[in-house]
Amino acid sequence: ATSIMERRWEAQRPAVVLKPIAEWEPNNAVWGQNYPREYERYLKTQITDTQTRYGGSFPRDYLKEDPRKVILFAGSAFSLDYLQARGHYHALTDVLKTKRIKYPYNAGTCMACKSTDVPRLMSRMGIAEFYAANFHDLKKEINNPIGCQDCHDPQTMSLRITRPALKEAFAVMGRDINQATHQEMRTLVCAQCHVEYYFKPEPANYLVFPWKKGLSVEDMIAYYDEYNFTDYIHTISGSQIVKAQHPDYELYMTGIHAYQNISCADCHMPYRTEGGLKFTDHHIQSPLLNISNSCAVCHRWSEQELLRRVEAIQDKVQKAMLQAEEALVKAHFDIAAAKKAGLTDEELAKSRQLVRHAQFYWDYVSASNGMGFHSPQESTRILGESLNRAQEARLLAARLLAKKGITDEPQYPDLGTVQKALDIIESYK
Amino acid sequence: ATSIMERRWEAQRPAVVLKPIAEWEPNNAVWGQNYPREYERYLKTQITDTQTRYGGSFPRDYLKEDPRKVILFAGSAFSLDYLQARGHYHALTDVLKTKRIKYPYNAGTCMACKSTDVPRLMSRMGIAEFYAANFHDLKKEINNPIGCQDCHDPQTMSLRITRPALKEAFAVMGRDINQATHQEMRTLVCAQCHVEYYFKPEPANYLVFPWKKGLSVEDMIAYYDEYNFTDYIHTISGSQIVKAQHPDYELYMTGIHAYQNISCADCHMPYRTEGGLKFTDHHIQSPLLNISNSCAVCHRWSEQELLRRVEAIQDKVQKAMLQAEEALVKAHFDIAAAKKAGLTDEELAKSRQLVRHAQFYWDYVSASNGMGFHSPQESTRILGESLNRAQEARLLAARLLAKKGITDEPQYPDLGTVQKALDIIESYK
Amino acid sequence: MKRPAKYYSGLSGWQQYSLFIIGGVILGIVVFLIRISNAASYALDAPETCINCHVMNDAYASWQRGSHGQAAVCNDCHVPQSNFAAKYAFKAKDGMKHSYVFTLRKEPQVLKLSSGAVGVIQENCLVCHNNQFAMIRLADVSERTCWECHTNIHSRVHSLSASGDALRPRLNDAGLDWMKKGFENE
Ligand code: HEC
Ligand code: HEC
Ligand code: HEC
Ligand code: HEC
Ligand code: HEC
Ligand code: HEC
Ligand code: HEC
Ligand code: HEC
Ligand code: HEC
Ligand code: HEC
Ligand code: HEC
Ligand code: HEC
Ligand code: HEC
Ligand code: HEC
Ligand SMILES: [Ca+2]
Ligand SMILES: [Ca+2]
Repeated sequence: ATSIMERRWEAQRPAVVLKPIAEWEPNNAVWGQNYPREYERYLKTQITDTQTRYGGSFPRDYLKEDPRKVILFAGSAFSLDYLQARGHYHALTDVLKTKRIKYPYNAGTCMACKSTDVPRLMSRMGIAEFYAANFHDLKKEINNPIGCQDCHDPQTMSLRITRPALKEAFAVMGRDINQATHQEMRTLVCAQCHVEYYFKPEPANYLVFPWKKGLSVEDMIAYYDEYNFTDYIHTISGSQIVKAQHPDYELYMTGIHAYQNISCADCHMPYRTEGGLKFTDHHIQSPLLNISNSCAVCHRWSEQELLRRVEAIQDKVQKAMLQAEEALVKAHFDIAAAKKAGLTDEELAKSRQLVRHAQFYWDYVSASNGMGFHSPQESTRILGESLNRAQEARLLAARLLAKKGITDEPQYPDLGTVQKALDIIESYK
Repeated sequence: ATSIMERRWEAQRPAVVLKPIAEWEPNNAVWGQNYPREYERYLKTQITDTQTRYGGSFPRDYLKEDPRKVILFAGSAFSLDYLQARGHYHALTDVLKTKRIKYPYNAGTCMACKSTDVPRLMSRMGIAEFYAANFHDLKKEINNPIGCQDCHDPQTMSLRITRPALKEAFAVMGRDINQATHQEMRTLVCAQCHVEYYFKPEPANYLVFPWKKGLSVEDMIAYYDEYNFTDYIHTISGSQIVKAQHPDYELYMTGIHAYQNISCADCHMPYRTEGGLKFTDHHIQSPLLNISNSCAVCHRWSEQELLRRVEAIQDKVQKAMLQAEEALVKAHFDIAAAKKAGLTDEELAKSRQLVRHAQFYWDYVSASNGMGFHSPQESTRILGESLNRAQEARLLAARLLAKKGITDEPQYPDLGTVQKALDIIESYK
Repeated sequence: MKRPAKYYSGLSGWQQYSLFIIGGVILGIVVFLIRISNAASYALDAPETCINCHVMNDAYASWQRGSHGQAAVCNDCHVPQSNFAAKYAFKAKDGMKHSYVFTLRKEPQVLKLSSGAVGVIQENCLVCHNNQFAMIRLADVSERTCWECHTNIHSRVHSLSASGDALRPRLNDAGLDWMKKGFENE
């Protein structure tokens, strides 16, 4: 009973601030002195050995798991190195070691979402200057992975937007991000990074979220078409590809949880109560590793039931994804065969345009994290649209090939391993 | 404690019953004397002027709304007359007047799901004999539309299965329907009729639900392939088509509501209170016409929010459905063109098989009521599978046509009205 | 699929009475503890009793703002109403378990009804709402609970952290006055 009494006081204990935090403090450990609970949990994002069916914190190798992806990214560095995200603690290490970084110059923009040093540097250098800087120069000033500074105001600890790209994207849509509610902020801090982006050429490598026409896959590709933006020319088919990058926020926005105003933090950072103190779990990870705190707050089903449902949803998305992928890979080879048979770029333009779209639709889901769970129906719908475009491209190519007297289906190569796929690409260079 | 409750129910029930009901009483008005509240609400299923975006009780004309359906059903009576379901009260009238009934003989099976006279006749004649009888003979003994007798035991008023086909289908799956829980019964009474079925040739026109391998679309078409079952040969493409008919229960079973044990009755027969008395609303209709009782007790969102969400789900399903439909219609014409160009049935077999499957997948969603709401993700997934098969069939056809020197896309006719579509079919006869 | 919702069949008579006695004895002997933990209030039905433990705060807040804040108190639903002995035996068993878990800080973040509790509550819904035809039929059913549809009894969201502290009424001070002074001096 003594302890019952003690624990009653717990509920009334005020939080004490030990030490003011400097405006641009990048060091998470410094913040951690004041907020040890949050910091301790944050440190858990170091863990890299958890695994769920489609996620978890181990560095899953997308290319090895499915070498056809190597083909789809032929012409881009994603065909060389593409891992699934792991914890925030590793963000800096991982961007430093990825083969996607170019030498001797790489856009500074690649640092924009990887470190708490970024807001400080941007405020010192200027935004456009930061993006235009050489990544390899910035490295010297960047030492801390993603952390407190990225999401919090050091004075009040309230959430704040530290990345200009999101503010600017809102402004372009005619919205003022300062009007966001508290609940929206619990999503928007994530939307600073977990979104589709591209580097605008002018001002140099300027980070932009392509939301001007809207967040849907249809709106985005229409935007890229209007600006005639292309990430790379596909080595095999010659199509102008836009690589989608983690449109997590955008896909989530079409789902039932966003519709019901459930934020990223509700699932990925559920509240915890320890000793009567309520705090936010800063161990950001797959919620499937913490179902009882994360989902069961709202869903009174058993953990098993929740897990089974999520996996059933994801299995369907994966099946639809692989189906679209199959058609897409073949479409690249079909167009290549047509090219080889002597068809002109003009004659091939329509198929290539279809493939450009098909691949962006596919990638909108594929590059999104969570294997479609964030919006189950929209994911399978988008994959159907992707499939249709890929198959239409193949039909056009087949008819063109026929014009040159080729009526058999092209031979599709064995893509059993990453190396085989890379060799194939080499042969098309 | 369970038995205390049972006794309470027993104690209260006789107080309400004025007049015992005969074992096979088909007349709803007679039942209504004892249960006026349920009967009055049941009578509301006469209403036929309500309308929602995709449903409602008015007799929506599927063919007029989308004349391409006429083409898809070329070779079957569904191309002549195909309306959306309306209230149970009209079931008998509607089956009597549909152009799908043949003269002078039509299988008695067509009566199986339309009247409360059926259980009585089956118990008198025998099950196989009922199915084998001539519809036009049965008519004389059948006077009452769907009603109380179809779902209730007249003595206890508890739910019971009156249609042998469902019992038999459970037995084939190795399940005993008598073990169903009360909550399951609130779905299974509907699953007596709202399911995919076919007429087994032996014993003559025997009603069977094709669930032996399972309820999924994959399982069903595998079943039909194994039994080599075909509803009709498609007039245009010569494919062997299986028409799917309202697999409402099957599609629902893959959805989140079934997963959470929500029954058909929960949404379509929500509780209603009148004068402090809570009873089951027997006005079975679109729940969107009664959102506040039907959805809002579980989902405490506004009616507007619920409606918007349902419509958003349905819009996506419709879009995917029309996309698959477009490919499917073209596939029929592509195969016809190949046939005309002199390709043999053997050469065309593979495309036709693909079209058979594509159309069954499409119809599994299209013929299901509710425009996919019962299982949003599964609906768009299935439509993607349909699309893929239709496009693969077109690719094969294009390559075959090329072999005959035809490299242009076939000309697709104008299908603007039902009449135009019918004329096209005529030209292929 | 659903959590098993067997009716709370009660402990056997023997268990009921011995639990009742043990519970009583414990409460009877440790007078000091009773005073400092407001234990006397546990024998009564006031909802404030339950929030002696802050672990119950969310349940309290959501009850108070739910549809029954004005209609029923915790024990109307959570304790068997069938007879005096059953009621207090259940309370004693429950109370002991709760204090044990709470004191050892073993409480989970998201509480769930124990399987025994489900039937007790379902029965209690009927105690008040028994005069309606269809509900009696529903009550025959052990696989489905009223609150599967009526999700607003507490609220949609269940978690120790779900309700802000502000929703919790101030309790009488716990402990003895001199103890409080002692702490204030620190
Ligand atoms: C309703 C709960 C919910 C919401 C809201 C939600 N997520 Fe998720 N998220 C999940 C689930 C479940 C997974 C799948 C995890 C798995 O497969 O292991 C997931 C996966 C992820 C992953 C991949 C995790 C891994 O293990 O690799 C990322 C990144 C992610 N979500 C980010 C976000 C962002 C950003 C938002 C908001 C824009 C968001 N999520 C909103 C539940 C949610
Ligand atoms: C400053 C940019 C940034 C912000 C803000 C951000 N993320 Fe991330 N997130 C990343 C990066 C980069 C990674 C990948 C790190 C790596 O793999 O090296 C990542 C990884 C993740 C993962 C994968 C973890 C795992 O174990 O697989 C999840 C889940 C996630 N983020 C969720 C969130 C949520 C939820 C928010 C907001 C509350 C958020 N992120 C805010 C950039 C960010
Ligand atoms: C708008 C924010 C943003 C920008 C700009 C950005 N990233 Fe990321 N990056 C993320 C997020 C969010 C993740 C984690 C989610 C994921 O991997 O899907 C991530 C993950 C990564 C990872 C770890 C997983 C992997 O793919 O191997 C690497 C490496 C990486 N980024 C490199 C880069 C490079 C190189 C650039 C510049 C071309 C870049 N990032 C630009 C937000 C960004
Ligand atoms: C990726 C975004 C993100 C990062 C990184 C992050 N936080 Fe948070 N933090 C949040 C969110 C979201 C909340 C919940 C805010 C709310 O709802 O008011 C939160 C809440 C808090 C709070 C308020 C009390 C609580 O627990 O709810 C503190 C204190 C805090 N964070 C400290 C830190 C510290 C210290 C770090 C670095 C170790 C950090 N945060 C890193 C997103 C982040
Ligand atoms: C803060 C509340 C909240 C949290 C946390 C939450 N959900 Fe939900 N979830 C909802 C709401 C609200 C709906 C919409 C249906 C409804 O109103 O009940 C929903 C719907 C769902 C559905 C049905 C959607 C479908 O298409 O099948 C699934 C599955 C689901 N959630 C799984 C999860 C999982 C898994 C998690 C944890 C990773 C989770 N939810 C976390 C509130 C939540
Ligand atoms: C979660 C609620 C829910 C469940 C459970 C449910 N339905 Fe529905 N049903 C709906 C909604 C919503 C619609 C769409 C109505 C509309 O578009 O107007 C619908 C439409 C229908 C329609 C077409 C109605 C019309 O207006 O033409 C039929 C028939 C139907 N459902 C039968 C069933 C059967 C049989 C089951 C069980 C196997 C079932 N439903 C289970 C909600 C439900
Ligand atoms: C004996 C067969 C049978 C049973 C049992 C049955 N139905 Fe029907 N149902 C039909 C037929 C036939 C129609 C179409 C009637 C017509 O259009 O003439 C129909 C129509 C409907 C409609 C469309 C109403 C509208 O207004 O558009 C709904 C909704 C519906 N049924 C739901 C259910 C539900 C829910 C159950 C179980 C509680 C059920 N049905 C049981 C055969 C049945
Ligand atoms: C297994 C039960 C079952 C059998 C057998 C059955 N029906 Fe139906 N019928 C239904 C259900 C359920 C509906 C309402 C749902 C719908 O229309 O999708 C319906 C609706 C109808 C309708 C009204 C809507 C429309 O399509 O125009 C007609 C007419 C009809 N059936 C005729 C027939 C004929 C003719 C046969 C025999 C070839 C037949 N039915 C066999 C269950 C059945
Ligand atoms: C299509 C199926 C169906 C038809 C037709 C039908 N009922 Fe019901 N009835 C139900 C269902 C489902 C329940 C709910 C049973 C339960 O949950 O115990 C029910 C419940 C009842 C009850 C119990 C009290 C209540 O309201 O919950 C009575 C009495 C009743 N029906 C009378 C009738 C009468 C009279 C008719 C004819 C006018 C009729 N029913 C037609 C399906 C049907
Ligand atoms: C399948 C869903 C469902 C279940 C299970 C259910 N109810 Fe209801 N209940 C409803 C609906 C729907 C209404 C609203 C009726 C109306 O507003 O006309 C309602 C209304 C009520 C009302 C308000 C009546 C009035 O006079 O306004 C009470 C009290 C009630 N239910 C108690 C219960 C109890 C007690 C149980 C368990 C024995 C229970 N319910 C089980 C759906 C359900
Ligand atoms: C008896 C309870 C109950 C009834 C009645 C009910 N639902 Fe649900 N609904 C649920 C449950 C349970 C879920 C799963 C998520 C969860 O656990 O909250 C769900 C999920 C949903 C979802 C999320 C699925 C998605 O993919 O977006 C929607 C939308 C929905 N319901 C709409 C409706 C509509 C519309 C109606 C009425 C026609 C209805 N529901 C009737 C209990 C119910
Ligand atoms: C001594 C502190 C304390 C008090 C006082 C207390 N509880 Fe609890 N209660 C707990 C803890 C700790 C748990 C979590 C137990 C577990 O999940 O193992 C809990 C769980 C519960 C549960 C869910 C688990 C179950 O057993 O079904 C209910 C219901 C409950 N309490 C009701 C009450 C009511 C009603 C009162 C007042 C009469 C009350 N509690 C007073 C500490 C307390
Ligand atoms: C009208 C009946 C009723 C009253 C009054 C009531 N409860 Fe509950 N309680 C329930 C039901 C029903 C559940 C199960 C909720 C669920 O599982 O979704 C529950 C669940 C709980 C739980 C388990 C955790 C949870 O959130 O599901 C706790 C703890 C609890 N109640 C405590 C209390 C306390 C404390 C009070 C009074 C302050 C109280 N209850 C008043 C009916 C009631
Ligand atoms: C001590 C008596 C009592 C108990 C026990 C009780 N109720 Fe009630 N309930 C009431 C009273 C009184 C009202 C009317 C409240 C009002 O009108 O404001 C009510 C109203 C309701 C309503 C209508 C208001 C609403 O929420 O929509 C529902 C539903 C309901 N109760 C369900 C339940 C359920 C479910 C349980 C068991 C978990 C339960 N009740 C237990 C006394 C009780
Ligand atoms: Ca991961
Ligand atoms: Ca209708």
